[in-house]
Amino acid sequence: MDLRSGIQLGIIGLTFFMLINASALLVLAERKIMGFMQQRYGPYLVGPHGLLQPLADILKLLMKEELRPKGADKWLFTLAPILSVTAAFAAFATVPWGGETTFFGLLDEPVKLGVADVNVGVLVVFAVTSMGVYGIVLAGWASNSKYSLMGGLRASAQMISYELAYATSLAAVILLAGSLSLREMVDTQAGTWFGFIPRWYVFLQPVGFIIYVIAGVAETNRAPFDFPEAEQELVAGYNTEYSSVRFALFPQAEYINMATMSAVATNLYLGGWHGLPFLDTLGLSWVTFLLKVGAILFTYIWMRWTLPRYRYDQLMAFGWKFLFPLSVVNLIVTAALVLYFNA
Amino acid sequence: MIPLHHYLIVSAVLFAIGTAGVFLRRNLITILLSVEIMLNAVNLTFVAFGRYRGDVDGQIITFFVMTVAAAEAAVGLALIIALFRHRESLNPDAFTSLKW
Amino acid sequence: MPEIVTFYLLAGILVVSSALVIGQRNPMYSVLFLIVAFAALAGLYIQLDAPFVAVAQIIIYAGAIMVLFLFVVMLLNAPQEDAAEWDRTHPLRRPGIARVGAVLAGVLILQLAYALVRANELQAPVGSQTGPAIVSNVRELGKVLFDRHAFAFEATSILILVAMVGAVVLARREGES
Amino acid sequence: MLALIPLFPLIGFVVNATLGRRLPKSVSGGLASLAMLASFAVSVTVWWQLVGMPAEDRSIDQVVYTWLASDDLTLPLAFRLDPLSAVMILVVTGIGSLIHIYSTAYMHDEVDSEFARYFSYLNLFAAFMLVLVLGSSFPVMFVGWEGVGLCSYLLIGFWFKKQSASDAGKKAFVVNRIGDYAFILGMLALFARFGTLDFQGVAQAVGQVEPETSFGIVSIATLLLFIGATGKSAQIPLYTWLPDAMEGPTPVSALIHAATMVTAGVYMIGRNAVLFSHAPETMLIVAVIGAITALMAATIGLVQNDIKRVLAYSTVSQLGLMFLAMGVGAFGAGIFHLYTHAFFKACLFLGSGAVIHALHGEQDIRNMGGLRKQLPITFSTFAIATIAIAGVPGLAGFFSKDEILFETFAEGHTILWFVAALTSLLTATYMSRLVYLTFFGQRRNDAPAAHGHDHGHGHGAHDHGHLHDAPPAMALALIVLAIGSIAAGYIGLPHALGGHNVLHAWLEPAFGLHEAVAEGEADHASLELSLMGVSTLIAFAGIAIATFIWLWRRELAASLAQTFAPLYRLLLNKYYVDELYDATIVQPIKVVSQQGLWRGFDVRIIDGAVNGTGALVSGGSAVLRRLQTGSVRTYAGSLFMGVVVVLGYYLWR
Repeated sequence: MDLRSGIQLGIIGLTFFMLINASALLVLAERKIMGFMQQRYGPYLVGPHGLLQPLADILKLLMKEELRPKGADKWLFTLAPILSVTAAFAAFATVPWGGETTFFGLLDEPVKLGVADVNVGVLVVFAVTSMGVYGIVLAGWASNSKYSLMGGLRASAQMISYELAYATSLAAVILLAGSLSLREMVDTQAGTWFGFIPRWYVFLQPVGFIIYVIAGVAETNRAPFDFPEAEQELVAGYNTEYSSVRFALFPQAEYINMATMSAVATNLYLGGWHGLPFLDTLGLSWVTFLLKVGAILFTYIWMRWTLPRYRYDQLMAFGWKFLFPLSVVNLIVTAALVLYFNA
Repeated sequence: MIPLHHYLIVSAVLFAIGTAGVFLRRNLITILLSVEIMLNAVNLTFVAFGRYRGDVDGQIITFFVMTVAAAEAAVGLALIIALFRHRESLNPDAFTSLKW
Repeated sequence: MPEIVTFYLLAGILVVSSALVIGQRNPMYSVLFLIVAFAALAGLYIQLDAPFVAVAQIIIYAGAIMVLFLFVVMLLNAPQEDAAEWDRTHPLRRPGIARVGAVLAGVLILQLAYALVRANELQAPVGSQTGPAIVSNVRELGKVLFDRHAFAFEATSILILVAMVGAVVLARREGES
Repeated sequence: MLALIPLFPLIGFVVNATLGRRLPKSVSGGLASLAMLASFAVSVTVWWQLVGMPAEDRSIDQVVYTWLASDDLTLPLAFRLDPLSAVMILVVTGIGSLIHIYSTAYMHDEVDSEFARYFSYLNLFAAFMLVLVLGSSFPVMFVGWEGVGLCSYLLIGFWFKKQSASDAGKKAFVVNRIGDYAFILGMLALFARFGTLDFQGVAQAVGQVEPETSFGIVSIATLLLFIGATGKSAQIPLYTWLPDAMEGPTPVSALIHAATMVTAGVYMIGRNAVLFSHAPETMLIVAVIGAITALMAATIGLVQNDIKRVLAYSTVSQLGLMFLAMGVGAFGAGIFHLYTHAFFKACLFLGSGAVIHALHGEQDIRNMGGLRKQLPITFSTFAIATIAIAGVPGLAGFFSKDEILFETFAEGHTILWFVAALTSLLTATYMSRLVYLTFFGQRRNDAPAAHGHDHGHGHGAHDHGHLHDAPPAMALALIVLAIGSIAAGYIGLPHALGGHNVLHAWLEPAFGLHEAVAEGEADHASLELSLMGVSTLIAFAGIAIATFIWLWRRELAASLAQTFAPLYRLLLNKYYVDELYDATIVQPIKVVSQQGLWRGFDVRIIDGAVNGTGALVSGGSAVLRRLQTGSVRTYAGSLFMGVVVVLGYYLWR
């Protein structure tokens, strides 16, 4: 195994490690921010300022007894959380998270930060994300519980519906970039207009960006679209019957999905790792990237603790009757403008 | 490189599995799934031939087949729902009133 | 050599999971095995230098159509295949006759295999005539799709629209507004 | 302009047929009469136009539109006015107008809707008759020919609730069909021979060839046409429908079954004078048939007791004379007689109608008598018309009938002349008998049964001692026609009497050939004068016989009937012709139809084939439908089986 392959493997491991930690960090961030918004402290006891709380949570969950309802489908009940988290990890595979770097001169040749770079990267992310629904749906079905089933049903309907708006808003950006490779798309956003406006697609696609964020919330089943696990109605939705590690995997998948969503949003709309030139020169473009992702993630959490949950029929009506048509209009206008300016 | 007829044999086997499923299964949903298998078997043939001949037409017809499959699935499943509401059954043998 | 191994692996998964789709009574498992089969098929597409088709296969089939199937299976909540006795009121409706179809499927495999054996030129490797550049180029694909096949594309879009309306009408409960 | 002539009555028909049931009688009747009068006015105008033209090309053509256009047959719907058709349209519209006016009074007892129906039929008849007369080709004429047949059927069966009326209508229609069929065949033969159906075209084409000496295609065609004419004009063998047609309202009998429609056959022969004169064989047949019909009908008329039947047989007889004239080549004479006959026969029918009207439906002359005083106008006009038809010199009938007799004799048909003369004698006799029995003597039945023979709802039995004479509308028609009966003949005043025979000169170009008789030749003049004397003698003799038997020695009639009882019965039963037809034609057809065609062919073979096919299909289906299991799987299986088999075939090949 040559050095390059080794470095590539290292990057893969790093990405994996970051994602695992991201979920832990996000749990903590969520509780801290929630506490801040509700004018309380949040977790405070474990570690300094409660920083070790996620570790405690994980330990607690690992200690718990694994329960499986009697009528549950043995195989699928086990498979569902695994599927869920696998899809979440896999989705990140083609998402680059930084420009080229030599790790401060450590390497002769610069390497690209990211697991893999395929020429249909955006679509791969999209495809793998859409696989995530199976985890939830199967969990709902396999539990042999009416609450779970309802949660699963809702998840499937919701995710199919919002995938349309999601994909259509993606398509508009793809039209602008003229490529399906995420790295190429990010690189088209380098530089500025008129010397001070970054060439980010968010300025060309404000509507698309908003649609993307909203659809992303729905895809990740976050509040205000957290119907699959709506506590007030369905106890805990699809994961009602889960406990211990199996249960832990669902939030894990959810947070990783959030991270993926944010990373893709950053790459597509916010110029990826471009924008802070002095960091680029230091070879720390990935810091830029992480800052942007963090900002979006904060927005996610912010939304969760700010907005009340919709009604289910409102969700579907919003998705089909407003968001999807809007995204189609956005796509058509974008296509027309692209055609006009290219011609 | 893989010889073309490898793909073709896989495709043929897949198609035969799909047909057999249509005949053997007594559940409308599974029958519909079997039809999907048959469609995908054909898709594989198209893509393999396309690669073999070096043009993209094979892939394009695959897209069309996929679209048709999506339409077929949507309508087929809607029909199944409507039928199920009438008979509380998914057995195709329960829907044999259209005879004689 | 790793290529052929990958191929046999994917083809094996594909055939076995397809066989499992039709090999049991629980439609839930059938759907899941079909998803697995489609994933393997997507792998074969990648091997055939058709990454776009592979992704589309996952997005459309695995991500949309199969979710729809799953949704219906869950909605109807009647997953197990009827274990009811066969309706034997008619000679053509007995199980034996139904199995003739399966036998015919076997005959079909033999016929196709025979046809392949006769056609020698099909034994050539898929990449023997051209490199992967053309077929894996999504830009080229889009050009051909929207140029040469524009009419078919539009016709398909109308088909989708009709199917959508038809599905809504069919699945709607009578009396619903 | 020409198209207007049939158009006016057509408009009248449309209005009366659609709105008539809502219109009062005065409006619907007035409208119909007005339509005829307008048509008459137009006819006079175009006739005057025609008069202003040079004699050689007196012809007005109007093509309305192209009716049929095919490979070698282009058929315009065209009208042509020439001297012959001018005479005819004047007769049709003139007498037609009078009869319309007469009808407004005669039909007054009908309810509004029936009244309007009557007038719509009458107008439709007039329209078709005018199309028949004006048509410039056989097919156009045939449209009118069929149309008047239809109207005749409708009007004979006008009181269709009465079984005899509806039967008579059907009889007329069916008998006419036979003639019409022959007419169509004749047309086809002509088209096959000459490639055209235009009258002028046919005349020109036939003018190119020599007259047929043997029985060739022209003879066949003309004979077929003549058979058509016998149907329409009530000649042997197809005359039986006309006496029965008297079931219709009397004005209808006057217009259709005396003055106009029944003369269509005569007109048709006149129209194709050139054609017919190229077929001497046919001409002879026409003459013989005409003569026999004339004599036969006259003998029957001698003993009939129904006032309208006597007139009907008289009509048949007179039509026979016309055909005789046509047959001997005296086309002008035939048309002349047609023209004068229209006046006096219409007058006679309308007079009889007035009598029937006055007697509330009584038609049997044995129940009449002495009406002379009570119905003076009717009597006087009826008497004038009778004298005219009897051939008393100075009146219309004398000139025309005498011309026929003379021409027949001059052509050398002595036997035919003798038959015609005998017919004249009989005519004078039975017409006088009719007058004596109806108007003279004493009323033989004071309480005539108002059996509603002609009037569905008579006034019942009120005071019969005081009968109403014809009301003004009827009287007007009667008087005008009586005047016509006197004066009409003077346009054909023969040269022998110092006249110029205006009508002959007028008609001559229409026939397209010079009449065989060279008028005005000295040697013929003396012959004509002597024959005239004979005619006059015959007329007076006939009247004298009638006077002797039916006025002076009434009982003689009964004893004569006793003496010649078989003959009397034979005549009374009209030579048993109806019975003969019934036995030889109607019954065999019925038997063949019922037993052979219906029970045998239709039920067994046709129905058998149809039902057999059905049974075969349903039987086969009963077996095959077992394949239709309703199971999708089975269907898919058969489909897939097909795939495997076809694929196997191609692989194995």
